[in-house]
Amino acid sequence: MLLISCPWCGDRSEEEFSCGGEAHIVRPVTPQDMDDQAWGDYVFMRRNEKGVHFERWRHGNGCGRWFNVARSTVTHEILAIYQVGDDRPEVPE
Amino acid sequence: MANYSIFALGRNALQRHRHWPRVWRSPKPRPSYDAIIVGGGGHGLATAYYLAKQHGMDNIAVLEKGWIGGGNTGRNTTIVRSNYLNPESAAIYDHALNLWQGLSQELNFNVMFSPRGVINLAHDHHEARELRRRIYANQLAGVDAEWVTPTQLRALCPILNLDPGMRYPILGGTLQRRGGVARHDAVAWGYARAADRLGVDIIQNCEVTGMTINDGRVEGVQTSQGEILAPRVGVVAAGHSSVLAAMAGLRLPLESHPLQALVSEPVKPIMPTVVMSNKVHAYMSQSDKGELVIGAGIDGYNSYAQRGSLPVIEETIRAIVELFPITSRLKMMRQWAGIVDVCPDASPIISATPVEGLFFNCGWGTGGFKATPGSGHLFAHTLAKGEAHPINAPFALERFYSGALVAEHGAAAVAH
Amino acid sequence: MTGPRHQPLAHLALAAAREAPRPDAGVTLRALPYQPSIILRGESGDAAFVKAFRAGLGFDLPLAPNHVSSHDEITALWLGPSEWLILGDVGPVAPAGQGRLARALAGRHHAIISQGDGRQIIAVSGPRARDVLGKLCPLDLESPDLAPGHCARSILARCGILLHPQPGGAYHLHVARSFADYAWRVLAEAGLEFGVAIASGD
Amino acid sequence: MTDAVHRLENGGRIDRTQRLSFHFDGETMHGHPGDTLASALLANGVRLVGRSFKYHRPRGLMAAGGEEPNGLVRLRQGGRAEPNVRATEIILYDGLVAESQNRWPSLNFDLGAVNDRLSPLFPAGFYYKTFMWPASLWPTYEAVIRRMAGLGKAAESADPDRYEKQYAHCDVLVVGAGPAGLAAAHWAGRTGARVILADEGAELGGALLGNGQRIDGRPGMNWAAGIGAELARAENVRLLPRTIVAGYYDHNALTLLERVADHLLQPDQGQPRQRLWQVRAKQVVLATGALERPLVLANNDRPGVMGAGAVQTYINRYGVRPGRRAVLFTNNDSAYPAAMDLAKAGVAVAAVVELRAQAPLRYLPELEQLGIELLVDRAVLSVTGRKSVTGVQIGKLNEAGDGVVAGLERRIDCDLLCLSGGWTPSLHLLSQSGAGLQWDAAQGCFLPGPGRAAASQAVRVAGAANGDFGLQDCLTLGAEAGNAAANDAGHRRRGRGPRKPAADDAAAPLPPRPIWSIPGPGRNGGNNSGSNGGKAFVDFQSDVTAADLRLAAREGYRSIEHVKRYTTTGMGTDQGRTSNINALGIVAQALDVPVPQVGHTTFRPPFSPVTFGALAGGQVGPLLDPVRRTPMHGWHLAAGAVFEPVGQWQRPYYYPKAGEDMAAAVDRESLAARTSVGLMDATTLGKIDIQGPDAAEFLNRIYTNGWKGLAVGGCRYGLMLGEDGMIFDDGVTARLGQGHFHMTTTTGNAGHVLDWLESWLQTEWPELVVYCTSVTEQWAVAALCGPNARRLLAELCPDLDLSPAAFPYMTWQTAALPGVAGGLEARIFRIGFTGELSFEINVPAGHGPTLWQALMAAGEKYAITPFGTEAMHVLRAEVGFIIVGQETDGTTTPEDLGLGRMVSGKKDFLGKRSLSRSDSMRQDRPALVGLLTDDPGLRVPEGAQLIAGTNPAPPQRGQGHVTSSYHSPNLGRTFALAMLEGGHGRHGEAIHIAYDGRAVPATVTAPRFLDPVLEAPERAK
Ligand SMILES: Cc1cc2nc3c(=O)[nH]c(=O)nc-3n(C[C@H](O)[C@H](O)[C@H](O)COP(=O)(O)OP(=O)(O)OC[C@H]3O[C@@H](n4cnc5c(N)ncnc54)[C@H](O)[C@@H]3O)c2cc1C
Ligand SMILES: NC(=O)c1ccc[n+]([C@@H]2O[C@H](COP(=O)([O-])OP(=O)(O)OC[C@H]3O[C@@H](n4cnc5c(N)ncnc54)[C@H](O)[C@@H]3O)[C@@H](O)[C@H]2O)c1
Ligand SMILES: Cc1cc2nc3c(=O)[nH]c(=O)nc-3n(C[C@H](O)[C@H](O)[C@H](O)COP(=O)(O)O)c2cc1C
Ligand SMILES: [Zn+2]
Repeated sequence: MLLISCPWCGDRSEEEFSCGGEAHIVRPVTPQDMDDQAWGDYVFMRRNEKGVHFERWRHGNGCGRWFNVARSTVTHEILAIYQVGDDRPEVPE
Repeated sequence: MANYSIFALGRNALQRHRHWPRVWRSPKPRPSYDAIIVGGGGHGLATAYYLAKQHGMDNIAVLEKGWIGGGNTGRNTTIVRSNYLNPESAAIYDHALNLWQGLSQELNFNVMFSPRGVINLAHDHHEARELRRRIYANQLAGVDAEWVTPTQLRALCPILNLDPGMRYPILGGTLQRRGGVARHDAVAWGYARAADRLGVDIIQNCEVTGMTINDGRVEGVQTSQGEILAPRVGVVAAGHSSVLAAMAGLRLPLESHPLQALVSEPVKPIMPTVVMSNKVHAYMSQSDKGELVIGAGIDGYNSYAQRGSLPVIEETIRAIVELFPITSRLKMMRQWAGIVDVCPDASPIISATPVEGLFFNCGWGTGGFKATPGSGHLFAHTLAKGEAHPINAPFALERFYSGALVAEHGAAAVAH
Repeated sequence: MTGPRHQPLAHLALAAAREAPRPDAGVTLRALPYQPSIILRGESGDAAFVKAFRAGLGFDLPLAPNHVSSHDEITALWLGPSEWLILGDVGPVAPAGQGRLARALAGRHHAIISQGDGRQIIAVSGPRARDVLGKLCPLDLESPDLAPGHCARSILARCGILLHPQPGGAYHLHVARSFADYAWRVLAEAGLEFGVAIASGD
Repeated sequence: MTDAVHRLENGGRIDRTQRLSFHFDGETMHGHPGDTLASALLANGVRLVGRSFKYHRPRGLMAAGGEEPNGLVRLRQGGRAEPNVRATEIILYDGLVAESQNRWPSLNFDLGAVNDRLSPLFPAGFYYKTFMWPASLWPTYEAVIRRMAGLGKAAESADPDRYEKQYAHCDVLVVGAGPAGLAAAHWAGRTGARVILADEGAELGGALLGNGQRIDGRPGMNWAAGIGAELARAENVRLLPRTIVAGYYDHNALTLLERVADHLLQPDQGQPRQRLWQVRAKQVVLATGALERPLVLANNDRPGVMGAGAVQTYINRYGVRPGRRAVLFTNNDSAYPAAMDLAKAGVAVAAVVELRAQAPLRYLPELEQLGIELLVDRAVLSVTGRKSVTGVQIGKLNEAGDGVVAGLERRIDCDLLCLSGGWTPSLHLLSQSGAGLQWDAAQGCFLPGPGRAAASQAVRVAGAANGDFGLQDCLTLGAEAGNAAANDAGHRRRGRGPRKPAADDAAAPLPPRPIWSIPGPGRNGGNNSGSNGGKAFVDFQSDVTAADLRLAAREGYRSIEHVKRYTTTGMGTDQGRTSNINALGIVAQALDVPVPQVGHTTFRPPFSPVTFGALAGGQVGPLLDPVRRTPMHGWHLAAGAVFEPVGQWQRPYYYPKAGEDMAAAVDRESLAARTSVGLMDATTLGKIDIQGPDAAEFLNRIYTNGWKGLAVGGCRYGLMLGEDGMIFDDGVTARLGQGHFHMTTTTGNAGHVLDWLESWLQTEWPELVVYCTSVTEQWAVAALCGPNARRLLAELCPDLDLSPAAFPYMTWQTAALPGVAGGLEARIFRIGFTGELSFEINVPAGHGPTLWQALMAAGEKYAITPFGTEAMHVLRAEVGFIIVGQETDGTTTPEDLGLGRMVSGKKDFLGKRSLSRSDSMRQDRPALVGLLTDDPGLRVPEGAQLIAGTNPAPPQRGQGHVTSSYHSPNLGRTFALAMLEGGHGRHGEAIHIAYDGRAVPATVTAPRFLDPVLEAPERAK
């Protein structure tokens, strides 16, 4: 049961949040110019990192905000929490 | 002499069981093989068995990072059925189901396949409609499927709560009589033993850590026991598929999530069949040893930790107590998780890759145990021939680019 | 003026179930009557918006997460960095721009959305109020972050709530209208151990 | 007042002034408050308490705590019956009823015991090797196996008791209230930190309650009681006795099972039976103690073989004499105090058999004084007796301990054999936290390893759990751990700490001599089944012997995980608490590798089994899931509506009149809506208020069609796609103002759509200035529909011009309803889902019932007919409107539905690119069509398949399926919608519909059977 520190509300339990999967997947600006391969990569292909995973979470049963989390998918340790739009932070592997 | 039978058992009993042969060897890896299977789960071992048995390839190895069967094969709730919606899926799962039926004899290892029937419950009109659609589709595909009324359900599973006043009353369900459960560990062991007898090297504690790729062709793998060469590599690593893909510079349409399960303490038989419910999300069967085997859902985040979070278990148990009120005073004895490779269309991937000679069999997610024999059989064909068997052709990676997905969310929604 | 409103918990016939004061009850539940309220949207970082609010209602919008401020029958609860619940009558929402708050905020990017009919407030009080909530809600109710003057959105068993601690160890729970029945029932069930009293609605 | 034969006259923590009666296997016996069922049974001289899992061997109690492997009973009866409860954990209450398990016809005479004789045929994993021929007989074999297996019997009926959850947060959670845990809680509590102290026992004190140790010159149990009383008074400390800490999850979340009322005949009014605590602790101190291991030797499972520590506990805590003549067999120090306690309790101690070459000197004087014979460097090789121990065989082992130097040196008669095979620190929870364990060869056990899994798992271990077996260490290091944990949680003590307690015997015990299995007296010194001295059990509960483990290793199951699964060792309800280490040792020996190389199996929650009821908690039955009802629900109920669950909502399905069945009611309702006027409750549709200068641009990106051109006052139907190009929701959105929209969604998807909008706004397009707010609950919606709808509505809002010109289709207006609730203001949308002239009237939810009643009253002259979801479905299908989730299934594009015109070519929107992938453009994709069966009275089932020929026989590939199928009174026949491959071009084609082995002929049509009434003049009545 993760304890997630919402950038607004502070430490709250996993049940109040939902995970939105991998972060930093930028929607292409002109999808119509992409070939099927590139579009399929965007829609479906994932890094699915074993180790530090940069992912999106939403405090749905709270302030409703989305934010980014760097979390180890091996230990579940949360290594960083940062705003949507910010670059990936440096985190220890 | 090495065959298992009641006579062998008797003979060995007289010799105080001192002379049973080894189930499989523990060989050191050779420098090179004709083909390498990465992943010693049920699918990988079955692949090796059929490669040796049906394609005459005996210079092959299965590389397993831990102990064989220690992945999802060893931690799944063992439900076997083939009543999937799309004809492509019905074909692949039914191919497997047909193989299940003679598997103990084929392997000379009792995998305890127990076709005790699998029931999927409908709790509202929408579910009932979807389930009926599946029944009619299955009937056309030649997969046994029938609708069962609450009255029939009472006879099939007397402990089921059929009170029309329950929060989500049971309107009926589907029954696949040929479906059931099997002894999961035995599947891994049975295939391993049979493959070993055909000369396959099963190498445990051998983790693949890299791939040797030149000019777009795979030439071998790097492992914790050194480099091993092979012109063909088949990866069957379930939850770890993305990790292996990354070694080859590829990404897959997969996310790895913990999928949890639990067992109760052993009790005398109360559960003659398998019951699954999408709506309240739970499913349960009873093992031959007496525990109730209960499947929960996936945790909502990526993980390789083989541990899940408690709310998922609580949700499942709430549903179980609702569906089977007499279980309220039974106790959870152990809970655990496996790492499942969840695919966007809830269908597997059996596919060549942009790297020549490198093939993946993955994406079985929450429901691939049932496919073990079929998956191994088809993947062996794919590896041996270098091209897909017609049954697994629709399951290539290409579908994520063309859009020809095989959507099985309805049929696969409960994790099993 | 409009006629009487249908109360979300009317079907429970709470008035009839209302009991004489029970001194032994560990927890008392009360369904508060309808209160006008709106959701206010705007940006915490928009100084002009914040100022306009103050100008219109005479007090500061709480900008710190999970804080509450109030003045003259009007209470503002922080729901998110761009979202507040304003309890009390700040004037009609429609037609647009007519209410007191709307006039004050005119010209600033904001949104005002009527809410009063969409929610029910359940007051939970009594010596065991916190223990009862603790059976249903994962928040750390002993935390100073949940002293009166604060609020938090969270969950109560299977539904979302806005928790508004009151002086004296009581709580106001805001739930969406169609979840009110469920919230009431789970509270009543969780209180069984301590004895539940039902207080009159006003 | 002791009437039980084995009860001591004095001593123990039982109340001899009160007598409790209880029933075991139908026999009435007596005990006292303070007893467990186990102690009371022993006091009554009951030795045989159960039959073993596989061989049905007679079994007696071995332990005094939660590690008891044998004494599992079925407690209580009827709906309260609970199988597999450890007698050692059942607090005795008056009227207790328990039964032994896994025996037939009786405990004393169990036919299943034949398995023991046939055991040579049942070695580990035998079932993998047989039962394969003939294949057809497997189900028969399996049925027999199932009946033989499975320990206890479940309850026969539903559980009458309640369960609850409790969330809690604390600075320091201390697990275990032995000396270490008490000291930890004491010191942590003094800092002012919020402390929770949980122990599975009913009383605080842990080992002190049983082992006779003394602190500060007083009995240790008195010290514990003193600390306990102080902690109970402290406001910042919560004591949880009878509470098992069951699971250690991520980020220091732990679950605790509190047995609130299990010590009562039944729970008090309103009291939960058990409560599952979910504790989030800043810091955790594990003071969980250590478990004494049995020694593995031939017939070590005979009733009367017990743990030395357990025997001490029975004497000191329960005042029970567990035998008359005892032999103790030990490889460590702890049997000595036990021997002395036995002697003092009047048990004849025949001998202490010491496996080590030297006995601990400090105990020798007292031993001598008590006249107890000490046999050093000797072993008990086997046990005689069947239903009770009758004696032991003594011998001498070689130095390695794997062979017998002098077998059967001597036989000693006794009825009690106390084993102490060393101590296993209880590290289940630590291991669950993810921390590693480290093998300590000297102590012969695992100890906490360096480092932890994750920094957030802030945990310490103290006392015996940490390998500190001496009492003084437990006290001192426990206090330190508690203090440090509180400090780390941000709390510091002001002033001096509590007085430091001193153990009377401060010496730490000497290391044990770990010998994992004692060679048998037979020729080969083996422990095999059969004649060679009898079975030597490792896992008593799963009936796993040393021979089974060796067989597994021989057969090539080399990983300890394989051994576990092949032999089932450690897989019972005790999860191998007393057996795992012995099993490891034996396997290591068999494989000839050091123990750490074998490793240990994974510790998983729960530490001790947790009731399903407690895991389910209070939200069961009617509280399983919220039931959401609209404000008009009471009216529907009174009108006799039958309800349909849609998501969590209850919606009127149809309103049967007296004597009407569903079909008749639905026909009547659908007819009324097309011929006069019908009224439907549409409140459940999702509603989202969207405001901001970029609102139109936002909708442009979300929906497939264009939104910028929509005039204020207008409404538009929209389709939302996922990025995969597949439809995921639809609905009508109205433009309330230049930057203000009111979106509607399907009932089931309301939450998902809002999440979807928010995720794009917040994460991808933060530059868009838009706010989305759910207003689903704010509005009640009554949908008025039918040719008389306009006339009726005009009566309610006389000031509103309802003419088609002034209020055209797909527009909305606000209007006051002067006659309703004192001039209610409503938003009226001229939209509808039935293809009939309709108005959807939105009012604040609290006024919904008033509006509804006003409409019903005003509509009386038009015979206004309330209609439910089924009639609505018929009506919409007649005009070919789709339902997301019924016509679509997550694989459907707009083009598939013939809605290609709704896909804008000009702009990008979510999912657009996916529509031009090769598969999305295939001509033979399933497409929406209508179907008319040749037999107009035949209504085919939804889900039925469309086939090419006339023969429904498998195997064949279907061409599509029926998505909707109804009888229409308006058409005077049945009709259906379907998804058919290449369907757009197949109108007019004959086709067959297959289901249940039938093939029904039908004609493919356009998916529209009636034209919707849009701006057309009202149809004459
Ligand atoms: C809790 C749970 C319940 C389930 N219930 C059901 C069910 O009821 N019915 C059903 O049909 N399916 C079920 N499943 C799914 C099913 O278990 C899997 O789909 C199936 O077992 C996958 O088999 P596999 O052989 O592909 O994978 P695995 O058995 O996981 O084998 C993959 C192997 O690859 C190894 N490996 C990984 N990386 C490397 C590397 N780098 N080098 C070497 N080896 C590596 C792993 O150690 C592992 O042993 C369930 C799964 C779980 C977790
Ligand atoms: N002579 C020896 O060799 C030897 C060996 C071991 C222990 N001991 C003695 O035993 C005592 C050890 O003291 P201690 O405080 O470390 O341990 P303890 O055994 O006294 O106390 C541990 C307590 O934790 C409880 N517990 C364990 N797991 C639990 C769980 N998951 N949930 C709830 N409760 C749980 C137990 O019921 C027990 O009450 C000392 O007196 C020590 O001298 C002696
Ligand atoms: C079908 C099935 C039945 C199981 N039955 C038991 C059981 O009776 N006792 C037990 O301790 N574990 C049982 N387990 C769980 C295993 O002990 C183990 O938890 C699981 O294989 C995952 O491995 P791990 O916990 O070692 O990671 C069972 C697992 C499965 C898949
Ligand atoms: Zn938040």
